[in-house]
Amino acid sequence: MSSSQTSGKIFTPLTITLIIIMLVIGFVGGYYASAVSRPSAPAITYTYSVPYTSVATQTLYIERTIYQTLLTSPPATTPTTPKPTTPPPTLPSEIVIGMAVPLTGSQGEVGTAGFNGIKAAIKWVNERYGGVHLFGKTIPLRLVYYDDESSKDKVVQYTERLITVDKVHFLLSSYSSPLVFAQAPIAEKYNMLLINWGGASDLIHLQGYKMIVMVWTPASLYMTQAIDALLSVKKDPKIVLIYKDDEFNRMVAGGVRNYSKKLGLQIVYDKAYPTDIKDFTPYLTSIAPLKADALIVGSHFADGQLLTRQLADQEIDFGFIAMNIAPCYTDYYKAFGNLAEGIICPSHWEVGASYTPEIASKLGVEWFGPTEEEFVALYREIVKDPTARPPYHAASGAAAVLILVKAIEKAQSLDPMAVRKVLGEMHLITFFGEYKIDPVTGIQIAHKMILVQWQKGNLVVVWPPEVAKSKLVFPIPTWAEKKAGKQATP
Amino acid sequence: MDPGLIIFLFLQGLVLGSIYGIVAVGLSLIFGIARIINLSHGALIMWGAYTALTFFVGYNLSPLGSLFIAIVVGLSLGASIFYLVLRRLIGAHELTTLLATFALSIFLEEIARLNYGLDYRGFSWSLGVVKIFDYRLTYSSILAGVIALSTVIILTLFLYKTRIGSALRGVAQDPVGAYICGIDVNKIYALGIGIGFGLAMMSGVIITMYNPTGINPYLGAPYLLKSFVIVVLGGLGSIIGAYVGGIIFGLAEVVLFPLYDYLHFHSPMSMTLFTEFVILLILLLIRPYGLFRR
Amino acid sequence: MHLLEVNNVTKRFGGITALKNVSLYIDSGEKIAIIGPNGSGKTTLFNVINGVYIPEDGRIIYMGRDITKLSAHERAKLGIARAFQITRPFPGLSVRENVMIGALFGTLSEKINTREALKIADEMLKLVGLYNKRDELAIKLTGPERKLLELARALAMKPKILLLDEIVAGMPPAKVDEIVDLVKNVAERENIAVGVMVEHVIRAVIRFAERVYVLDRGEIVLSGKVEDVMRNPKLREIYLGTRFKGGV
Amino acid sequence: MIKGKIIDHTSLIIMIFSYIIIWMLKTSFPEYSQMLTLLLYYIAIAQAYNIFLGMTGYVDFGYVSYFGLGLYGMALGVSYASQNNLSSSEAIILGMILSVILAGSVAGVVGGIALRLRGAFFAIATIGLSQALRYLIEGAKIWGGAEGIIIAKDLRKLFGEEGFSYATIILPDTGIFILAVATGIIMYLIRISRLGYGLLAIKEDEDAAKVFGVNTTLYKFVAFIISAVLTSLVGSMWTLKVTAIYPPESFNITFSVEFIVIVMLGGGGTVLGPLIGASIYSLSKYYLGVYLPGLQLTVFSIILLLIVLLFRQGIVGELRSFLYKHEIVRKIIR
Repeated sequence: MSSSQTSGKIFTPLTITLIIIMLVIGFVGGYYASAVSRPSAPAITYTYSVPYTSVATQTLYIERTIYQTLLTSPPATTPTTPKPTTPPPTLPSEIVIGMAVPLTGSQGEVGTAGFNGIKAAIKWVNERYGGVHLFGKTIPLRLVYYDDESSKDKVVQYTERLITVDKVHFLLSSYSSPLVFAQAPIAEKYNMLLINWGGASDLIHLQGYKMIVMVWTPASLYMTQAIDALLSVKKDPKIVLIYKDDEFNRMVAGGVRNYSKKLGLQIVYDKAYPTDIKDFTPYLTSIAPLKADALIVGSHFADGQLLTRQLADQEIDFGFIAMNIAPCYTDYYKAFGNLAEGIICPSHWEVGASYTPEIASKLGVEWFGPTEEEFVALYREIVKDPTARPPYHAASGAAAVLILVKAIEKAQSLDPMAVRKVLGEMHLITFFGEYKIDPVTGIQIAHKMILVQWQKGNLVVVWPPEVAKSKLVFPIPTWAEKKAGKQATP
Repeated sequence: MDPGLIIFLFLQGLVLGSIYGIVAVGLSLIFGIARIINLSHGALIMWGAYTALTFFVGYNLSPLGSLFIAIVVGLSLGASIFYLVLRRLIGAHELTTLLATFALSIFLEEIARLNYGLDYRGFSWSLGVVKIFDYRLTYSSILAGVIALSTVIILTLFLYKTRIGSALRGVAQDPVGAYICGIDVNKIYALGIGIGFGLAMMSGVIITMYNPTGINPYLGAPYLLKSFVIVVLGGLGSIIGAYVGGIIFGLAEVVLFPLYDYLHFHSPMSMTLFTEFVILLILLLIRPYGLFRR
Repeated sequence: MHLLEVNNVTKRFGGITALKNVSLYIDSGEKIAIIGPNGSGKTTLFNVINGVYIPEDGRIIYMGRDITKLSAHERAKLGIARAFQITRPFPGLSVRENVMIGALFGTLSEKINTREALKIADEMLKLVGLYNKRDELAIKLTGPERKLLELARALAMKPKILLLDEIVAGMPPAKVDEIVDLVKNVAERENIAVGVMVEHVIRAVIRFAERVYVLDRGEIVLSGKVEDVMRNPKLREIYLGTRFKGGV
Repeated sequence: MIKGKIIDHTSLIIMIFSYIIIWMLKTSFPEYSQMLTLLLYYIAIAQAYNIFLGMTGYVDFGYVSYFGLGLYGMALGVSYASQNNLSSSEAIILGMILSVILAGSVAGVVGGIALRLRGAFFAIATIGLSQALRYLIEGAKIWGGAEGIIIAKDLRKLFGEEGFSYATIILPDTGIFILAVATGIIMYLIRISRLGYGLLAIKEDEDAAKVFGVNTTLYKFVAFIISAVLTSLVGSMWTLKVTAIYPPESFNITFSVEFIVIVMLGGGGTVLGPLIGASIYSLSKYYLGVYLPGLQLTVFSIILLLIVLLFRQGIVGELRSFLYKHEIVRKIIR
């Protein structure tokens, strides 16, 4: 190394020129490009309401915000292949469902949960239900899957392999929005139906894809229920919103922002944090003096846990804490014990969110699939753990299978186009909740989030009131009280 | 801004920086002695965190006890990995050992995944808090900082005051010369890599003392990335440099954040991290080989 | 005008002064020797001349042009070639490619393409007697062969000045004569000035050089015709003196 | 530019022949076309990186930045074109130009600053770059910030409903193939040229190279820029395939490591190395994923370790120096 002295010229004319060019391009180009590339969001959004019949008898309205850009882009046409009336000469001996799913990598945990739910649902269809009823026969389902390692390269490869080599009849999506984005063009190319149970971003469905159907509630509606719940106990609350800077949580935060603006609520702090955050203390010191009533967090696993830990250490109290994903898992309570009391998690479904055939018949909507107890039992068989508690990702995966099976039966066809058409019109209730999509974009419009809260060591459904098993605890015990052993008791 | 907050943030920055520092020290040490860029450092940190978790949940052993287990396991793991794999690669191009440690890191992560699953685990270990004006600092995180600092001091004393320490430094300077002087170079390499691995696993335990949650098989990657940068900042191969680099990073995080928060940046923490990297690049312009290296 | 002039050059490393006010010159086609005990600054002097180090003080004039601030590769293009004391072949390349790199980046660099460079390389290898080993990897050569490779690589640059750093150290006497004759012939044929640096093999110097500089602790203490310097008692003192101080 | 006996250029012929075979496989087995495209993608990036890493021996951990800037260049170009009603071909060309400008200028700055460092120092110093870019984009919210850029709809608008498959599959696949061939040829031309010999000399012994007249600073810089620009072009094609890009993935350091692994697996500085390395890496990962889903990485790490122990200079590199005495080997394996 000693002789490197002579090469020590830093600011040669070349580097200086390049640095200047770089700065100019970086700032001017960056500013300009950011101005053009941002989706023209709130200024020209168009809101419409979809009449929505809730689980209970009264009719609610779900707010949908669709970007203007979608409306001006060429309208996607609903596939209109005529339904075959006669059975094809040879029916396959089994219906093959394909899936590239992250079993390892950053999305591994959730991917695995969904994967197990899907296996449980397939088991139900094959063993309890007897198989798919098609032209008077019953045909079993078979799942072909690959581990996509949470990587875009792999998901592209395996999606094509599933379609072309394994010749699957239908595809289930991967988990997480970026991966679904990557596989969508491939599915579209082969006109393959893709049931999206894992990518919550609304934007996937606003790109003009015709063959993607969403199972669960889109991200922008994740936290709106939480705000409703908050309003039911506290007038004019001061809200603190922090969220992880990723596609999913950005949509969640956007939903909260729009909804509270509409209701005239006050968000006193609204900041994002990077995905690999290691310390929340700076955020907390900014938040603490605001003395807000509610904390809404768009989080995943590690960051959600870290935030809880540091909130408890700093003893920054809120009457209402709602947090994505992390608290919905039992690991959360295992890690925090009593400190988890009172934390609220918005969820697509939880054990105890009693959607039953009775509710379905009361609403006059068709019921399909196992009951909740059946599903939980099957899930426990699959994961070989008699106490396992399926998270909502598992239920969502299972619902994808059930919806697909029902649509095949209704269409009496294995043609993806025909099934897609049926999916656009179908209205169904499974144990996961309601299913109905916007026929053009494939966005879910009927499924509704629920809120669950940790109360006395259990995750209890507290919202909406129709399906609630317990009352919402507000304000939740302070951190000091929780450390002393106080629990959230309704 | 009230003075209490400033003092609190300063202390918090010191604690955090101290942890960043100890995470980086192992990496720097292994490079200094054996010229190996240890890409498996992150995986070892993750194993340290799992050690703390396993012993806390299974045997109710506090992370303080796990520290010693982690060091012993790390030492023996490092030495055996050296004799099994790395010994054959000493003297090869730096890239070759890079590949080997990359493979090792995948292997370690996969073993953890198969063993523990992908759940984000955590445990509650609390020693109470100390109040600094209106803010609180947990004793466990202060302890983590103090242990990190004392480890660095002990390590420095070990390297500069003992016979084995000087043998380690000798090998780091000139393996051939050390060999001629009658030092068993292979043993010293094994020891050095063992200490590096031990430090990595130990820093995993220290991380759980600061934050006992979010433990999963991919825990180590962000720490590895950060320690790379810290190590360059301090001067690759320098123990004290790595530690001081960590402190600089920790302080920068708490000092810059309020600024960007005040300026209403969308994600102030991202801008803070960005500024840290810019500081690094500027420093490289002035001192290409880091703060603590000539 | 001299081909190369070194005027009052000083080079320090930290607190140590490796060269102190050193001045010397070489004329075109002339052969000089620089001798001195170990640690006297000879290698540093060569490094300063060919641009590995930039001196703190003093100037280096080459063909009437001040090259003090030029970097090593620019000086190489101007015709200053160098063979290292501790041989530094490019180990992963073949012998032929090693020499070819010399030709490609030497004084001819802009005028020839790789094929012509290959021709020059073969020519040089024949000259030094390594042609048979042209396709070996350089790392597989023996010590003396590496010295020859150094020489061939330096000659392939078609230099105007050739700086030979301990080129004959550690060689059997017969071989030394052979190499010295070889260098002498080539140098005379192509009008190359040669600066040779030796420590102990004084015999080679006497056969070869026209003038001698004696370097001790970074300073030129003696210079002049070979015979004069050899007879000077001070030379003996320098060598013996250092030996008695115990420095090897 | 290429003269001399045909046998001297065997490695180039082998390489082009392999590309043709891959392309023929791709057209005759459409069910494997994505797998083969991915193989070509790995080859193209490895070959581009080889120009810098393989030839000079400098490791750049921040190399993914240039790939990421390529992604961003194309995404920005496409969304700009879509909003300004440019034609589809203008959009693609604009995207590629932006990619090249972005990657080239950033590589220029980084090269100017960091190329003074050597070995591991350079390697680790460059890590900061990719992260700085990522956090800048996220924190300052330029280029859409963490929202990333989603271009599926823009592509639909530019290419029309029918052209969408063409834009997201056929066009990028062909582009990646062309880039794979182009980077291979460029690499070969560099390898046999003055630049190549200079770079090899730098790799072997930088100080000596300088003394023998190699303008090391310039040569390293040139190789760095060429390499970065080629990588960014591959990135720009990749954007069209994934249709949505986000900063954390675009600047993920794991990709850098992956690229390094591929180059070193085949043998840095060899013309055929990236071809072999990418094939082994990509195919073994693919088939392990097919036959051992869930366990593929465990097995893969062991295979990787064995290859490292058995072939210290990479497969092609090790073969070449092992069989160097044989003239035919020297000519075929480069």
